[in-house]
Amino acid sequence: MADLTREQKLELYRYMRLNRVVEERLVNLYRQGKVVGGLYRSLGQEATSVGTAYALQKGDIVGPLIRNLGAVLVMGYSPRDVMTQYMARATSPSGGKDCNLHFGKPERGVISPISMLGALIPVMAGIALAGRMQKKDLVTMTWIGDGGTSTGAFHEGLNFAAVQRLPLVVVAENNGWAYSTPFKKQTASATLVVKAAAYGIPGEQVDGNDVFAVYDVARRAVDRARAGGGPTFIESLTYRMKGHAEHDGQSYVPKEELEEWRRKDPIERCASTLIASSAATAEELASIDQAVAEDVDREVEAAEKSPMPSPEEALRNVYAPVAEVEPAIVPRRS
Amino acid sequence: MADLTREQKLELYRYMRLNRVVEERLVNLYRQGKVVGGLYRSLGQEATSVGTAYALQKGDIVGPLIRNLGAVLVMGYSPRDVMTQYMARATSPSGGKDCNLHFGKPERGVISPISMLGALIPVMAGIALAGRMQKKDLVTMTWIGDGGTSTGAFHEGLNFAAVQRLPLVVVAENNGWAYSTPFKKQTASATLVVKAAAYGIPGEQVDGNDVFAVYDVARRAVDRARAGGGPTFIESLTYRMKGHAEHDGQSYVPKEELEEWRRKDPIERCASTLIASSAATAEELASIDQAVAEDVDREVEAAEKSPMPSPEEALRNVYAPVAEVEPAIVPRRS
Amino acid sequence: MSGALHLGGPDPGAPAGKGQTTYVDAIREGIREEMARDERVFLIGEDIGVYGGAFKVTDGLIQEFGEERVIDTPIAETAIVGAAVGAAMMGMRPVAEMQFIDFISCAFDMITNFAAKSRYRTGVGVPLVIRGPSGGGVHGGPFHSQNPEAYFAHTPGLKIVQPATAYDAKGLIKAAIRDDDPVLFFEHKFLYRRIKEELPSEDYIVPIGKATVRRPGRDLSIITYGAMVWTALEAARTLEAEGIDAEIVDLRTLFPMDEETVLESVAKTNKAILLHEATRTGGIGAEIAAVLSERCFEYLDGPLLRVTAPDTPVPYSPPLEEFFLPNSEKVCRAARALAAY
Amino acid sequence: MSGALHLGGPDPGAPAGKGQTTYVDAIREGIREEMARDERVFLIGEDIGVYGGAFKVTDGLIQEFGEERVIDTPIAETAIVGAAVGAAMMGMRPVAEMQFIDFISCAFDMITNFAAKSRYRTGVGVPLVIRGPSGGGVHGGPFHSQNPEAYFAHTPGLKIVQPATAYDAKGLIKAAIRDDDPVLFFEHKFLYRRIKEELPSEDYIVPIGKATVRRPGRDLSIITYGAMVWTALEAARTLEAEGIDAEIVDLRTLFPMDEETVLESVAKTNKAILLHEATRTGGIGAEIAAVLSERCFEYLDGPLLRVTAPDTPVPYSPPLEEFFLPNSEKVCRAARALAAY
Ligand SMILES: Cc1ncc(C[n+]2csc(CCOP(=O)(O)OP(=O)(O)O)c2C)c(N)n1
Ligand SMILES: Cc1ncc(C[n+]2csc(CCOP(=O)(O)OP(=O)(O)O)c2C)c(N)n1
Ligand SMILES: [Mg+2]
Ligand SMILES: [Mg+2]
Repeated sequence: MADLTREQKLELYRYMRLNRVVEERLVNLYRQGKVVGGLYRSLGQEATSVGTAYALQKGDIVGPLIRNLGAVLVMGYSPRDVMTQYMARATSPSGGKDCNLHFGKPERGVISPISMLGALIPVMAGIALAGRMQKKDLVTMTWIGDGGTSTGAFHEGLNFAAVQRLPLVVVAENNGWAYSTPFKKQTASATLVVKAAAYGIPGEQVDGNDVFAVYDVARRAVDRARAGGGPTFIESLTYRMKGHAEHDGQSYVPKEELEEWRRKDPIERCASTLIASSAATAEELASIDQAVAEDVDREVEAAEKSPMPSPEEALRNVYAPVAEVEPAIVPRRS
Repeated sequence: MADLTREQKLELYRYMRLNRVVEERLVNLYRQGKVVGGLYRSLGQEATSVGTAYALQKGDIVGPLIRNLGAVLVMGYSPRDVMTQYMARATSPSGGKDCNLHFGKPERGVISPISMLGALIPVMAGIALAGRMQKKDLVTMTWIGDGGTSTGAFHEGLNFAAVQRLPLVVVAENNGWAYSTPFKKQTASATLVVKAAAYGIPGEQVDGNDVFAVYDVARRAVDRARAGGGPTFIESLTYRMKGHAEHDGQSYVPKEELEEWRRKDPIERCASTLIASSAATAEELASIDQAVAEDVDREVEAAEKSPMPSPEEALRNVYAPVAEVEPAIVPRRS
Repeated sequence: MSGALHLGGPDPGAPAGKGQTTYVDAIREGIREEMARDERVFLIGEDIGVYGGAFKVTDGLIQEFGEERVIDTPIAETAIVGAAVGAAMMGMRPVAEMQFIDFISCAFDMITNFAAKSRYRTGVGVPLVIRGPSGGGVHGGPFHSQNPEAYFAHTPGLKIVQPATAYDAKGLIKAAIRDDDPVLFFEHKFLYRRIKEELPSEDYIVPIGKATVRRPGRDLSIITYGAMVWTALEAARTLEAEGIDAEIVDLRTLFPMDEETVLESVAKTNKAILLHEATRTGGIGAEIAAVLSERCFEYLDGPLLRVTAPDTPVPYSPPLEEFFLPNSEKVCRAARALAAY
Repeated sequence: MSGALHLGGPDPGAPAGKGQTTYVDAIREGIREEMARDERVFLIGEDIGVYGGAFKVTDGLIQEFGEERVIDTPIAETAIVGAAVGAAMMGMRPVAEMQFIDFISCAFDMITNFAAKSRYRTGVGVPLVIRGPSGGGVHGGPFHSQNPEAYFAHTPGLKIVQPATAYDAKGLIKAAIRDDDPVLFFEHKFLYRRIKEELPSEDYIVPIGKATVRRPGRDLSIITYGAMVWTALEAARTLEAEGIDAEIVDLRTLFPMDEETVLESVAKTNKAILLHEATRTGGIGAEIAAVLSERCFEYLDGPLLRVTAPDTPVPYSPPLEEFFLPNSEKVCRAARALAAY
């Protein structure tokens, strides 16, 4: 964390708090039946999303998964964008066409995932490839769960990125579970980080609940990518403190494990580090929390006011308007 | 090779010679326009197919690829089976429905590949899984090229087999090329064997042109699998001495590389080892060659006499005869 | 999609009466019975064990049959189907679950090239069942609402079934498990807990390859399957009040299709509506239209009208999805036009 | 499949006359011209660089445009298409090759879920072309002979084209590359070196979404595409001698289909044969039948007859494959029956 200013450290704290508060509000909306469909939490994993994305710079592009709310916020989308998505509103980034964190545009620095796990990795490799062809100073980053590393798309995408030495940072969030499936049923390897060797790329493992450590590792990987050193595979050790989605009571999770990890809460840890290193006082952090809470409340209000899409929108935007197709046509000779 | 008797060593030699002679005859048939479609050689790779398959015992099952002619012969299919396949005859194992080495039956110890590389690996894992459920003493073995290791199916299948600790031996034949694609464009890893770590399984690398070394490594892996130790990933270092198929002049291959590997010919090496260790005399080996040549000539003759399938066969065997479906039907209540 | 569902018999809207079995329970019962009668049957998929599956279709089965026969896998559809194919070649009877049927796209090669073609190429049959929740109406968005059945109905070697009732759900899953060829079993998630009926206590199957007439009628035939059978029935009740008597054919098996039952119905009514929830172009409705215009041309007194979802992905937001999905009103509109034709 | 191919103009059986361009060269020329005029265009696939592709479609392009724009990949169709999707989102114009179109099954998820739905879900277009050799007649067996176009014609968001002539091959590949949406370009390997014609020197494209009438006729319409256009023309010559005047419609674009041209033809001839090399059930012919029986019912004076491959995998052995493939004799038989109807 050598190269972080006090302001930046506080910003990391703020983003993690924002991540958590947005989700807390979403839970309220969910309980009120205002969220359409499922709600996916990242409680306890905020340090990974925030710390990794924070290592990027303007112009870089991420491909988040549904638990990477923190990364989406760091990339500049607003809580309102997220709320309107979850409430399926016309004003949401996807206009109500798709759910939760399924939104993004290259020019906004975010590529929307599809639900099929692993699929983002080849696509992000393609983003990086295009960036290189376009002579852009562009680093790409994406995330994958312990479960997602078992997909063929993960393997094909990362192998291709490695062969091409593309500026792609892949962050494997090892939170112990894939829905109800424990790590040991997902892979026989002791860790995820060892998988980096298969692709001949550097692998690093990090305490995923220590936002500053996460930032450092991610920053090294991003710098390497930017310098032409190719992909890095990072395993972030963290824990899924909630069920797969709100409906899942995670009865299959050992209580002790949850207890143990509750004590490792990334936000509390960040706070105590900041206070211990006297980078901030408890009061300062409290006022950040205060400000975040107020911001988010305003955003919820605005989001709730926003309209549902009009039905006919369902038919729009399957194809580009024909106009966009280049004209130059010579009729076939008879 | 400690545990090999003199007879077994000579048998290994014989199978490699058989592998090569069958292909030489196929080349003649190909030049005479009697082979339907492409012809795929395993020239220079005979030690890998033969040495690995030879480590299996009766009841074990292999899933060969199109260059694993040697393995198919070791498993007990005849040269005639292979010739009739390549000539698309009615009497071929696939009855003319599919080409080259695309044939097999579990009860014959061979599972037919499909063309899509990697696909055999999950399927062979399933064979091994069934064997375990059926309390059979069954080890499975399959092969994959350096190119095939890039497929998602390879990754998904081997990861699953490892999690389940299935008796599956995967032999990666690193022959330097995937069609025209050199190893370095296939993966950024220095070797294939390092990929074993990603699955938490043992990996071994072997000189793929030394049939005795190949046998030893394969035997260790097979014994481990039979003892419940799960999958092993073997990298066999060898070289593709011909083009991808007969039509391919492999102009993209450096001549020196070919020269270098020609000197490592697995059959000649086996012969000199046998003679040096006075396990056999040059005369004995010559008479084996003689016998093999005569056998194969007879097989070619018989194969050429065998008929083409009758056209209507094209419509048969898409589904099981309805009779096979269990009857027990209670009509729907109205 | 329609909220209240009626298919004669007891009103499924009513609270589960004694002896009533829901669609989801019927599938589980069918699997349970087959696992009990045939030790070759086993289950493989993601979160199907301790968790009992995302929709609880396999709930309790790991407790009853053990980890050996209820296998939780990594997230790897190609491995799930591939392992099932291999086991099936060995004479086992695997039932593979796709957590949502949308993810079947990740096993497309294994299904269409390995499973479907094995018997033809090598004489090795693949008695495999692949099942999972399909369909919309629950605001699942583009990747948790698809109806991919038509992709597979173009693949010789596969059999495709889709039950509309609890009775058929149980009877067809049992038939699928006993079948010697690969069967794709498409469940409709909207029906899981919305319909129920009393099921016979004795062992029965619903034969693969047989359609059924859900409602006899004189004026026109509605050829459909899956959840849309309920939509058709709702429409038929409305139309009846208007003096239009619609016959409803539930295909149950989409491939190979029971052409005879379809032809018989249309030969009688001389008019047909082809109804499905999947998108329009290249859907099952197209195949039915081809069969009818080829084999039943003389009997047709009006155009064949398709009522389907439009050619777009499945949108997420309720107003969009309602607009997208076929419903009884859309069916009635087509039926009125056709009746007046 | 027919050996000699005629489509008016110079006899393509004759040795390549000066200025004659084969189907395979036409595709390469089209790609070359687009790469030259638009630096966003690049190629990605297996063995397409130094080797020039399994069928030499990209031969020489790496020498002309360099490794950066002609990318040899590992054996990973999901990575090939996925990387192309990402690059396309960034405004590039990737052209991805499937070494044989059969292997497109390994990228099915990426194509149908990522590429096809992106614009609709997020407003991000994917100007991507996926091309490769499809079709049989060369004894390639079950995995090197398939015609998978119908799988994709059921996927909104994709465009599907299949050229029958060298002129269209060049014009359509250029249109596909300029198109702002994902286009699947199915080449027929049997045509690569068997047909040739003189091509205009000036820049031209064949618009996506427009069918063409290859042969005007009065008695019946043969609706087809790809290599089967030649089979239809051969049949038409035979039928002409028997006094049956067949009109031949070449769809060129399969999805979205040019329904107007099809309807116009059948409204005139009142009878139609739906011809394709792909297997029967759920093929493109079914969709055409649905469109005709829905929008053209009043004009139909006879059943719609499908002439297609039967519902089996593609067999390898010559006698089996010849029996399997549609040919002009099978077309003539159907045409005679229909004409007499
Ligand atoms: C290819 C594919 N198969 C199945 C699913 C269904 N699914 C959604 S999330 C999930 C578990 C993901 O676990 P992990 O990758 O560890 O991510 P986490 O939920 O722990 O963040 C599964 C199985 C999917 N989305 N994609
Ligand atoms: C999934 C898939 N993609 C493409 C191909 C086409 N293809 C056939 S063989 C081959 C090269 C295989 O190389 P490798 O795996 O190293 O095996 P080798 O030929 O060297 O034995 C390719 C690309 C295929 N068979 N399967
Ligand atoms: Mg996880
Ligand atoms: Mg190789």
